Amino acid sequence: MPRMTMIEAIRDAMDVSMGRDDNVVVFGEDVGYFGGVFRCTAGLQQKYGTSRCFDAPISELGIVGTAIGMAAYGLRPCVEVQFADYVYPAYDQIVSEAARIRYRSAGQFTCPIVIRMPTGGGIFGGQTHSQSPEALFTHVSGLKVVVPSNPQDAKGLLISAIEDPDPVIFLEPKRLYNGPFDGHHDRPVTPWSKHELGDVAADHVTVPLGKAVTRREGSAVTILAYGTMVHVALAAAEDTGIDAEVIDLRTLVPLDLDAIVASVKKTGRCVVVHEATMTSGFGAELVSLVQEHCFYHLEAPVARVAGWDTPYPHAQEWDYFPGPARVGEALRVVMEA
Amino acid sequence: MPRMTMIEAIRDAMDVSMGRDDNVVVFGEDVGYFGGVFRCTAGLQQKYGTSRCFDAPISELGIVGTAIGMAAYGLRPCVEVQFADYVYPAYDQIVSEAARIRYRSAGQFTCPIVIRMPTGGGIFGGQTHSQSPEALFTHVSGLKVVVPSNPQDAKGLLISAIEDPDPVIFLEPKRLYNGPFDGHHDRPVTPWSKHELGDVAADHVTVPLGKAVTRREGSAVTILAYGTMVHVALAAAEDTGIDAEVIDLRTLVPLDLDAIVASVKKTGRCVVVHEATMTSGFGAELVSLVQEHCFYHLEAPVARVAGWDTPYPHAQEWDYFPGPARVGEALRVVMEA
Amino acid sequence: MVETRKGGLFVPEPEVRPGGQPDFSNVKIPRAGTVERPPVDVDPRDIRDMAYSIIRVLNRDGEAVGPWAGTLSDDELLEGLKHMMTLRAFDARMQTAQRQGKTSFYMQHMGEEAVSCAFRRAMEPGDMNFPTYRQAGLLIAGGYPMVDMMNQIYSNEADPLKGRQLPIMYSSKEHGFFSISGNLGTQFVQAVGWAMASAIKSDDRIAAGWIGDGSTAESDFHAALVFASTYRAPVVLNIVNNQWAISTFQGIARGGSGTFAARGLGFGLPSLRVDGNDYLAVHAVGKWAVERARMGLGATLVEYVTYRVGAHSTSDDPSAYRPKTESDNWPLGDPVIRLKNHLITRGAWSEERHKQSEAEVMDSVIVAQKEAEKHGTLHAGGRPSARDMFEGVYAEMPPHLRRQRQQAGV
Amino acid sequence: MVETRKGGLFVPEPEVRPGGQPDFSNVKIPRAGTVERPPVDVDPRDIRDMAYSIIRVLNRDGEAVGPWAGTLSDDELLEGLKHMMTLRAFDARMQTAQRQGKTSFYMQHMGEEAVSCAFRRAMEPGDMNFPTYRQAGLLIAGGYPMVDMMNQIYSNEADPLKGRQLPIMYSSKEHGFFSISGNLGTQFVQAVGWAMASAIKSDDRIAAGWIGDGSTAESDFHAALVFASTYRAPVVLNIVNNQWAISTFQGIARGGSGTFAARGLGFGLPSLRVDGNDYLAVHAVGKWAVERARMGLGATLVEYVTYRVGAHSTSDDPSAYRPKTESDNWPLGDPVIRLKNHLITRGAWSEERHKQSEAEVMDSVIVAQKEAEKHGTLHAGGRPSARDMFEGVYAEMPPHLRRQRQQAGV
Ligand SMILES: Cc1ncc(C[n+]2csc(CCOP(=O)(O)OP(=O)(O)O)c2C)c(N)n1
Ligand SMILES: Cc1ncc(C[n+]2csc(CCOP(=O)(O)OP(=O)(O)O)c2C)c(N)n1
Ligand SMILES: [Mg+2]
Ligand SMILES: [Mg+2]
Repeated sequence: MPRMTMIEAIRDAMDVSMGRDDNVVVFGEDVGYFGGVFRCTAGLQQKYGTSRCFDAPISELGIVGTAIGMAAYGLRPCVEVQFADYVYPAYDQIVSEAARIRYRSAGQFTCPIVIRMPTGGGIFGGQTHSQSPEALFTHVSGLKVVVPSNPQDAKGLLISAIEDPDPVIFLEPKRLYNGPFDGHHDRPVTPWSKHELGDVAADHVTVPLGKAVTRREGSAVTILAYGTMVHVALAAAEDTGIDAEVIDLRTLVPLDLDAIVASVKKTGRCVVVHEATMTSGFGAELVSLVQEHCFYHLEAPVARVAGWDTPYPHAQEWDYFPGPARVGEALRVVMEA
Repeated sequence: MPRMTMIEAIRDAMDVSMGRDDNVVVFGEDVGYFGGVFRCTAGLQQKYGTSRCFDAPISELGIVGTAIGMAAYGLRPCVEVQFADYVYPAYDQIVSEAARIRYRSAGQFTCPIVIRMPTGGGIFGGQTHSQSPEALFTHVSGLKVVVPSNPQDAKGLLISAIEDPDPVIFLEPKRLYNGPFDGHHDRPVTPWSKHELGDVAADHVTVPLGKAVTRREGSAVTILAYGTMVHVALAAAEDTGIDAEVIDLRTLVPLDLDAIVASVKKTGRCVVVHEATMTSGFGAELVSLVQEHCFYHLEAPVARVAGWDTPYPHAQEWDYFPGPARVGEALRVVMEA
Repeated sequence: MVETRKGGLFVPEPEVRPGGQPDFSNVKIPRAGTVERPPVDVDPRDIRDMAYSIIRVLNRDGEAVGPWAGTLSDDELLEGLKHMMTLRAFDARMQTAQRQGKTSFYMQHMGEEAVSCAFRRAMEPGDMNFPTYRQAGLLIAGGYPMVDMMNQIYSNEADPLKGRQLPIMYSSKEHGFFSISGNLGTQFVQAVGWAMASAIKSDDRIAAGWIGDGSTAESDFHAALVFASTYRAPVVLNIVNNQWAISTFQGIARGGSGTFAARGLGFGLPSLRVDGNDYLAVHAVGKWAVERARMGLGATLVEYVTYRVGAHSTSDDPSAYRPKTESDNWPLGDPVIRLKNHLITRGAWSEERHKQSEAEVMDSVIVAQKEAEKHGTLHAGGRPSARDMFEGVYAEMPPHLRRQRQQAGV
Repeated sequence: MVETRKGGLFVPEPEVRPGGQPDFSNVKIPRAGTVERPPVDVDPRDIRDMAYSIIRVLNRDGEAVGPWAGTLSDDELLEGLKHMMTLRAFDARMQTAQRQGKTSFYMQHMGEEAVSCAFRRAMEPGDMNFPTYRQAGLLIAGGYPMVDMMNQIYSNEADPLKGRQLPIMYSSKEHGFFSISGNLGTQFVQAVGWAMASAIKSDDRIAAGWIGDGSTAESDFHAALVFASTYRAPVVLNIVNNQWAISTFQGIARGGSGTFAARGLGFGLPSLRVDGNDYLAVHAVGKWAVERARMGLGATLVEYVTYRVGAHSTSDDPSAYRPKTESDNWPLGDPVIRLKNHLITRGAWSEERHKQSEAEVMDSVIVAQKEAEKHGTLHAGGRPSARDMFEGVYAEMPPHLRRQRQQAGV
């Protein structure tokens, strides 16, 4: 198996999909000739031509709006929004249109589109290159929401997303593009080439939407995480020596509730972590479900560790980022409760 | 005290504010000459002239975007979005701009705007005249979110919102405009003129943002609700005979956590209700906070009653609406747990 | 010279308000037949002035004149007349049905029937419309069964959309009619995407987008023009300027611009204006634009100048914001009467046959209505199931929706 | 005649890509002094052709010619030259500082200095700009202290924005410079709102909105034009067409339109194009548009034709998508050199004094930089507190943020 970075894995997923299905088209800002500001689409235009991979005007509304029209025609557009922070101009098209076309037309028209976007902080991007807006999509019926944490999953999940008959929001933690970042920003970064999850199968391979995976087995407490925070959670378990079970959700909608409930019933404790702001974040949904389904097994309140309820600041990046120290602290509190 | 409908109370709040402060301006689609499709701004243009109350082009983005510019100038715009379902074209301006201008400019520029919009179902409005998008705003740091449940509050809260130095999302449950709807759609509707909360003080009166109120004292279980669901909750308590304490949150951000915690610690049980879709709704945040702060007082899992995770259907309106029967059922389950 | 203004905000106002005398003297109407008909491969730069004129075919005497005349035969025109009459009768019945409580909501087309009915004729099977709520003529003229439209309006057990959608938010893939959104504007850019897809596949099917005058202010309008012009998408972009957006007159959306069609000039698109109450003109212009698109020449922007005679919807009462008699003064007349007179002038029709036809059309609508009502109306008789509410959110029902459906006991 | 196209999607491509010979022969450059200067109260309909030309003042010989010349004195021009030189030196130092790790990010103005520096001179105290990230010249020319700009760039303890904002996202209410947003386009429509407010208050202050060529595709651009034209807002709407949007050439945003200025025609706005590398022309056009706004005549759309010589930002490497020597071939030259030559021609300047001035300007930038670095750089020395992170989200800190701040222990 070739070792790939997350960028290469994502590119490979699109490449494989475009190769297998003529209806897959890829476009977005700087996506065509240049291959994307993060290089995720590099080479695709050369390989598949300008009709299948092209540059778009700077209109996220137009990108998603035309993708919806293409999907209604029968294509499978996989579009890029340059940063998740810039998805809001397209929000109406996503919420009012993509998410509801199947429903309102009773299945006459469908919307198999994928909207890829880099999320999360850790690159000193300030308030407009750091956001994690997943909760703004998980609340919208009709959308699926996916967040990979490593190259292997990124490829398999993206191919599944492209093949999915419904619209999928595909959030790519940009701090993971080149290596598994665990929040220890002061330590040297390991590249994916040194990590087993950088092993990515060639050709067509899928990871099903809606299935979580256990990244670390443990008996003391369950950590629910996705994206970058999976690595932070693993680091926190390591750092504290607390025998945490770390579940990588991979897909937020549909959610693998069974995996969550089984783990929390086993450990009796739970910490939910995400990088997005706390209030009304997806963590709130997770906490609600855990307390609903595991109430009688819980030995402590479920704790949330998340971004503070402020815009993502520039200089105070590491004060904001919910790193292993904060997760570790939450683990201790939950264990001592 | 004159009796007013919620529409009259809202209009009166704007009238009083415009009368006291020249900087208050009101605009939106059909808001000027005609006075709004729900008549909330009727008469204001005649009284204050076309510079202070006027019709806007059908561009929610433009309405909110220009309001932000006006606020930066020093005005206090109070704008209407015709239905909350149509706020998404303005979402970027609200999330990326209004919510963050004070923060990112370190207070040099501020954004004292109010964005009013009718929310909720119950009028056979189908998927595009029924939504309750509060959770899409409560997740955004920098916004305040208000939901009145009666004319008295509507006036006092709207005046507070207009006077607030920060952007306020003001959600008006349209099913309450003319009377206190309790979800018994098959029973005759009482008008506000027959309800004590239809008593609205004349002139300047405020209800502070961030303060909940107990609508019904009870000892068995706490119901957390806002907007239309306050009346549904009261009906459910009545119908089931369960001695529920009903808390009307009034403001979702900032939230009156103290009131919530005090009540749940007293009753030991909690049901959270809202009309918006369940997953990642604001109810999830409430459940999370309750279990975090009241864990050792809880005798049963906190239950959520909410809209189903589907678009709001037309014909199946009453199957969708979380009426008193569903809230009552949740009360019973929580009591028996 | 432009007037300077000091003291307050400039807010455009219509010429008249209730109580005033209707006045359309500011609407410049060129004589029928006077506007040139360029070849479809014209350089858009050479026809910029067409964005400020109005293409008209039917003159006051009911004759078809000028270079845009002659696209339709007698039989075709007679059928067109029938389509418009059917739409009008359909509207009348459904408007009443709503008043009777058989459904929650209705929107009529009175005065605008020519636009959608005639445009539909310019399209081919396989083409796709992205309509607003005021183009039911596309369905009627396309042969979509009225009873299915009514079933949708009634949200009854036979509703093809299973009760999920607000009345009149039809959808028919088979009839080239994309699912209507209640959100204004959104579909204009989707039409462009559909057309781009057709180009990507080297297909020759084309798309048509539809938008109202008021809704051109929405962002989707801009995105549609940007993408359509950049990628030369095979799409016809139709603006129906019926002078009103609920209570707001067209001057608020149009601002300082001369016309809505002129919005296309900044994108290098051929931008035409047409008499929207002239069935022949609408068809001729539609055909021209469709041909351009089909030949790979790119998008055309068309403004249909018409008038919304009725209320915006059953929730609206226009007497609050415009003179009651304003529609009588509308200088472009009534599309049904104009086509009727033309056919009579042509010797293909008579007042008598028209009367008779009116009765027949109404009968056919009533027959359809009876049939539909057998399947129920909104609050009585057969209705879609609560189970339908949970279906179709996704292709496959995810676990959380299964749990909710179970909880709902359906 | 327009070419028909079959087989695939039409996707505009720039004339040349890396490896090719730069070629600007398609950019039509009118001779300096040839474009008329209409009175400010001209009827916009009478000057539509100005959207397709380019107003230029400085000719090849460094002379100021034509009706737009003569708005500035020698002293003013000398000061203008200094502003541009300062901005260029500032850019050079900050670019290097970023490479040295003293900050995370920087964006330079190379080649576009005249646009913001000259426009600033056309404004009055009290007016308000809604800039993008490439108009720091508005601050430099407005006398905002460089050291404050650097403090912001370094996110240090003296950063007026408390470390919260990405470098160069300045804000200075006092200097008429609205807080920059990282989101493209959003502020264009806010400028219109600010101007509407000024009109509402019968104030005579005006606003200026700024947007890049690529960003005109965003929805806010459309909303700005709709509202500005409808309410005749006292605003100048500036499009900086520097030919590139990161890796995307201007043809993608422009689509089939002749120019970006032409987008204003559909809104009935006076729409001008100006040589953005000609300090005198920019100033003259800016003054004209500002005057129109101030007199209550409404909005003007101005396209500045210029070229982004440097990389998009410190995260970008343009050699991947355009020929390295493309900027050398840009037909409008370098704004600093052109103004320098003009002043020499005028007898007000010399090569020698220019050299000397360059050194002085660089010294002043270095002095400011030393001063700023005393307060720290992004990763070293004084920094804003974590406490600052929690402040200012709201005027008053709500309970949940107080709890979080407490939890963070700050
Ligand atoms: C995004 C959005 N904003 C507002 C509305 C409410 N609304 C429905 S129809 C309408 C007027 C539309 O006018 P126009 O585009 O001229 O179309 P017409 O009704 O005249 O055919 C408005 C404001 C909506 N449906 N969607
Ligand atoms: C809404 C939004 N979408 C995308 C981006 C990413 N982005 C930053 S700058 C840029 C290019 C802008 O080009 P242009 O408007 O021509 O301005 P220029 O950089 O040339 O001055 C892009 C796509 C953004 N900042 N905001
Ligand atoms: Mg209209
Ligand atoms: Mg540019």
